Amino acid sequence: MTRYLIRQFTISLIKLFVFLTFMFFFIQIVMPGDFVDQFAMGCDAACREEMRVQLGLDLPLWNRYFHWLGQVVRLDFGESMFGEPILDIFKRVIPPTLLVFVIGTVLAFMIGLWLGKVTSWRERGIGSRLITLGGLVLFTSFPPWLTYLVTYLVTKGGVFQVVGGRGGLRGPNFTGLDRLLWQKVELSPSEVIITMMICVVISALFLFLLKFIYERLTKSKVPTLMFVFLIGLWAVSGWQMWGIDDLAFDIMTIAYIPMVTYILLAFGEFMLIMQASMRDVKNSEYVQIARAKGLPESTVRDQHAARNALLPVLSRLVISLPYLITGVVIIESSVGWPGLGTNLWNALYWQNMPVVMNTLLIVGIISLGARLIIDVIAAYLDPRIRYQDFQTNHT
Amino acid sequence: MTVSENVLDVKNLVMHYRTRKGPVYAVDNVTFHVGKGEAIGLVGESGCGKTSIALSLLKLLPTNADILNGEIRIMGDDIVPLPEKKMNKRRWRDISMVFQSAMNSLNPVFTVEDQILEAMLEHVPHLSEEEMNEKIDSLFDLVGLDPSLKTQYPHQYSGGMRQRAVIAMALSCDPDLIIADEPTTALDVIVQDSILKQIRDIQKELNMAMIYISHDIAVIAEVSERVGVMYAGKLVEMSSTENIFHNPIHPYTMALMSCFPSIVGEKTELVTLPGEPPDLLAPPPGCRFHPRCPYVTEICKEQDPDYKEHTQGHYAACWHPGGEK
Amino acid sequence: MDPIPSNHLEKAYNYYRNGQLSRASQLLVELIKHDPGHEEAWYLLSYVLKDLDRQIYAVQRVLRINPLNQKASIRLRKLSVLREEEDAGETLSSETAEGSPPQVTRYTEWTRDQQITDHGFSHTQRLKFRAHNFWRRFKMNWNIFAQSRLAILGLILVFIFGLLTIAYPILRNTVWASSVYDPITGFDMKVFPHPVPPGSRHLLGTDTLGRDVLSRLLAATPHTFVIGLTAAVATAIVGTLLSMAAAYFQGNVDTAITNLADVFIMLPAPVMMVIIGTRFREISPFVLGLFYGVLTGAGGTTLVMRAQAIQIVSKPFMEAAQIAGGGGRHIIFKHLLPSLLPLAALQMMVAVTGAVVADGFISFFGITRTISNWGTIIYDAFIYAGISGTGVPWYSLVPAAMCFSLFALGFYLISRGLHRVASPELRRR
Amino acid sequence: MAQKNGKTLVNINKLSKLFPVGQGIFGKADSFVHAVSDFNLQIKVGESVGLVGESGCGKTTTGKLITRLLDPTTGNILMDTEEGPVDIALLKGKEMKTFRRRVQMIFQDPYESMNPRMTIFDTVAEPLNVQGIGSMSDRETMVADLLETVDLVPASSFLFRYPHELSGGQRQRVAIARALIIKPDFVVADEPTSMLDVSVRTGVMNLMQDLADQFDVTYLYITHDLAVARYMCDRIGVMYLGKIVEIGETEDLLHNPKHPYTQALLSAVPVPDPTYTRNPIKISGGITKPVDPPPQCRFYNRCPLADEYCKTHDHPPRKEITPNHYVACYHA
Repeated sequence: MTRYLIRQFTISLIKLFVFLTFMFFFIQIVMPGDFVDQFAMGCDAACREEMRVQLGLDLPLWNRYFHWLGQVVRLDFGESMFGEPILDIFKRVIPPTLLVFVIGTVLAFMIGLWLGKVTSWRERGIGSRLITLGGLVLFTSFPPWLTYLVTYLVTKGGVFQVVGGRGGLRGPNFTGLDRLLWQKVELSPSEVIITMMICVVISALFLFLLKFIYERLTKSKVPTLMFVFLIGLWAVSGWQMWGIDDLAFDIMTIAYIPMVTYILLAFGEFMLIMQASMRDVKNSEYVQIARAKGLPESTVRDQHAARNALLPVLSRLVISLPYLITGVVIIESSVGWPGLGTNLWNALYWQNMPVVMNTLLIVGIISLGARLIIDVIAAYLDPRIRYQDFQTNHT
Repeated sequence: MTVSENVLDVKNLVMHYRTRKGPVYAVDNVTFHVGKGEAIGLVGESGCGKTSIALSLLKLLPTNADILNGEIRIMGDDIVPLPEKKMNKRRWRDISMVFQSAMNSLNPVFTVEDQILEAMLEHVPHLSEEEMNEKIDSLFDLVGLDPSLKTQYPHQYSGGMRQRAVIAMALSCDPDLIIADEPTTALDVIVQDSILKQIRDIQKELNMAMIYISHDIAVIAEVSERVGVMYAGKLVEMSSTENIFHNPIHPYTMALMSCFPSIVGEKTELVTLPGEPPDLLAPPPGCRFHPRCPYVTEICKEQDPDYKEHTQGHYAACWHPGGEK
Repeated sequence: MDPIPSNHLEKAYNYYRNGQLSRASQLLVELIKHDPGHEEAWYLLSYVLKDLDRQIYAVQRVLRINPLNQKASIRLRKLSVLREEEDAGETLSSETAEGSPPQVTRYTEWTRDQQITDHGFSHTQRLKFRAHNFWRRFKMNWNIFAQSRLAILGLILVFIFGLLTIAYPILRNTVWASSVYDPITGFDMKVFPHPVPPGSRHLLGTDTLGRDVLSRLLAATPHTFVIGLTAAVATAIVGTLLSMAAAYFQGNVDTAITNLADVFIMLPAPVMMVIIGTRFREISPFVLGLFYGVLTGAGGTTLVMRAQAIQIVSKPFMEAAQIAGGGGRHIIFKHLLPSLLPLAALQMMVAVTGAVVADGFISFFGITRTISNWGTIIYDAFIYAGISGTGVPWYSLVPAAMCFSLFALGFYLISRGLHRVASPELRRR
Repeated sequence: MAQKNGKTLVNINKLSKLFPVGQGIFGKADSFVHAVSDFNLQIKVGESVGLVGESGCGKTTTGKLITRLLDPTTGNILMDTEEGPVDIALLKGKEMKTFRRRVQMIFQDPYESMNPRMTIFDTVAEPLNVQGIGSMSDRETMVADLLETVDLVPASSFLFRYPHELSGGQRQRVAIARALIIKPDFVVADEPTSMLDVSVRTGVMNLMQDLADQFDVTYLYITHDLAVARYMCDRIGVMYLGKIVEIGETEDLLHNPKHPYTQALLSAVPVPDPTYTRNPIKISGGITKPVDPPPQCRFYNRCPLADEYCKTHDHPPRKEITPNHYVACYHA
């Protein structure tokens, strides 16, 4: 198992490298002009030349590539073309994105799987058909439009300044935040978000442990819904303890819009994959045996069918992951959420290459990292992977 | 209804599948019974409805299948009208099943022990944890598996071991009747042989009723006391194993007996049965075997023969039993 | 010589009854070779043989062995009558069919009991069979497809959009004056102030610049079709070629292609579209679709199709083709490609969805200024709302956004139907 | 089915096939499954030889090696031609294509061995097509004739159907027709009847025998069912883990099995007669994949006769006990 993970990790690094190299040359070659053209509109030729030398843009492409490569290897993010350290930018923009992406993905995944499971079990019911159609419509809907709709509905048509042309070119900010509240504290929204996330992660881990012990002792199952609810409750009380509850709630009042949009957009895909997978598993012999054993229908569905159906869903997830990240990027820029995606827009617009490349690096790492996590989860769920040490033979 | 001597009484069972092209009567008017401690065999070709009978007995039919008519009495109680909740109580307690494919009948993500325990927790929850563990150990011994293997996952077992585990699972709640649906078909001869022996011994030892379903008449000959022969959804002949093999009266049974190769005895010419089994979507009128039957007469083409007792305990559905005119 | 088993005649009779004439005749000939005086064999042979003359000969032989055979003499009489009729018929047909080769029409509609003596077909007949078979295949696949009502809904949606594409030029040239209904420069002087809500004159109202929303929507439909379909075709071609190469060569080629597809899958579609959009401000939808298809669609498609291609290659019928002597070209084009096509079609439909959304996204942000596009309509709605301060007109926003969603939905639903056609498990039932 | 002239058609010498298993971080195989190892077999013109054994014993791999679907690791397969024996493992390009005319195969699964998108005519005519034999109408005539020969009557009602419209027995007949259409000398039949129903199976078996005489075909039958092999074959070879442990004339082998494995195998076959009682010989364990097997006798760890001598010596050589009956066992 570890051998497999190490192997996957090495291959991932190589893929990341190929991906970044491709993007580096693709952007530089395809996009006309450079940062100086975008930024120094009013300057004359000499002034521009001087700026180019200063920023190292006069060097040939290969030189710049190796320079950047050297920086990546040293894990030195460098500075943006505006002179701001990129690490600072990332500290500002990554937490908001993670908040939406991680919590959104987890919730969308759970909702999607649950709906997929339920609808495929009673395939012919009118409710199942409606849910399937709903999932399809949401999944194929135009993301900015969905954002607009969600915002419109939750704000009852009131506040609507978020969606707008050239939304991506606005500087990242939290426009909806309560100014007075934030003036009193020295924390930035991103720092608050980090604290919030830590709270959620710790409470989730702790509750998982409790759940495990409880289930071992009593040999019964904790309902998933209750478990999620408990995690939420625990996390919120955690915010209270840190004393950031006001700030956290303030952030949540605007964060739920991209989050809900993202969940609506993403759950359909999970649901559809789960349905297909359940359909395969439903007719398998072990499910039939489970029925023959006289187990209650819910046990057959949840313990026997769903758990096996989950495995192909996980491997399909690997293919869908980049689309999910894409979805986040689009939604962020639609609502002006100051995350990684919005930042990427701005950088692309200004042709701020160091920021673009490093953002892509982060996106690549997130997607490959998520992949490794999926591998680990799959191994946890499937003893065949766990005990096999991945000795695949190609006969 | 008086309490019957039989573990299972099936009367006039009719079951069909609804398909796009029309109904398929996979089980058509089948009547038979299984006495206490008796092992009967059901033999027939693929698609003749043997497995459909087995699934009907457990009421495990897919959503597009219905039992249209007939009674299935287990220990005297008719289970056909039973609601799902009550049926669930009877499954595995009264009647359990060993499925065809050893590879797929165990859930790959749970240990074998968990899968056996699950059924016991559902049906015999009054047992304590130690009692259950002891029971599982003794079951493993019974089917010839090392009890220390019980905490392993199915993929760590070989094909033969898996089928043994499935048999142990089927025995876990001491059912009165066990249905074995081609349990050895996917296995190699040597493994098949030892599992057959095990099944036979267990059935005798626990004095349990068994329905053994197979397409292989050689296997059926070894395990069963009475044999039913199925053709195109109908039970065409049923009698003691001796009678079926040495004095068959239905032409299909006769043909089946003489087209089966054997490695012992003289090498005899194998008889070829002309044609193919009928398409159940549009079965031939009259006796379903008539297009392939050498003794066919006009009446065979028009009327379905009754399934009736010809000699003591020897039932058959044929207008010309034994080829007589 | 081995003694002929006594049941030969019986067997031959059984064969004859089952219609296996050639086997019956084989047995009988053997029997007669062994014992030329076998009366019953000759008699049965007269039924088994196909040629009338030979049938007559066989009966004559029976009568030579046993002149008292009643059945045989009756049969001989019958056969002679047949013989005469046939002779008369032959002269007739040879007279009428002078000049043209005698065309055999018996294959056009066959029934089970027709006997064959000559198996050659004419070219047109062969074509007819192929067409007939194609039609049967199509009907079969259509039945599978049509089982999913959602897929039919998708087909209807796409059909409606197709109608809209045709509707625009017709309307422009008949009832819509170009000064009012031009998608870019049109302005309606008779109504004021713009934008106006939907009414009889402007079915979907006008936008802030006074342009008719419906005409703009209609004018943009072909654009979306071109982008979607170009992307789809490009994706399908790249995916099919790569997956076939991976499945056929396996080993290192497979590893390389899989990993490359993995890398391509990481390319974020909107980012790529933005980069291309900024490069070509006035990009043609065709080029945009091509870029989308090759860069972002192909990764996932290749992975999905490769999995299926590998499965197909491991099927025994591939080995059978190899045993027949088929080389790489034969196997790829006769077996692998046809088996992959349904899946390629499915992936095409999915790619349409992706491409249309990505295109809408960049025009929505005003990055490309394609002449007219649903995304541009939304963009305009916002940007001019900001300029003129009238607020966002919902009637130009909602239809455009709905068009995007429904267009994508239509193709996606079709892909669901195709999924059933492409998956062999569903086919077998 | 008399022996035609005793000429050897196929001569297999020391044939081995290893499959790599397991891999390190960068995909280098570290051990091998010895699917077929040191395999010797002579097949004479006109005889049919059976290869029986449990699943995983390498019989299918052998079939694929002989039809050159797989390349052997070592050893050679000599095929008799007009210019004397030719090693088929060395054939390339044109020669390979001509070789394909002489050796054909019938597959186990009639459902999977035909392309579901091709009609029966296209399927059967595929070898003619690939080899470029005959004009289109010649091919039609040949296919239709052959379909009638394999009892698909009338051929016209089958020619343009698809495989899924046929029953299992009919499909296997089509598969037989495809194998015979280019009149091969040698046909490898890989469990051709194991997926068929009993009542249809005998028909296919008899048909194959009839066609063997009619077309002068030499068969290699691969099967796990000894009873079927008895009816189909002149000689039977028993395979265990990639090696033939015993080979002899059918009736001789069935009545006087000499190798302990053959004895166990024969005693385990159920008999369709309730009055017959077998006394099965118990052998321990099950068949395992031969991954880097030790050099001793392959049957060593399951053999009831195994002793110190077997442990310390190589796999026993094959010796002739009675005429035409060879056994590879130190104790036979």
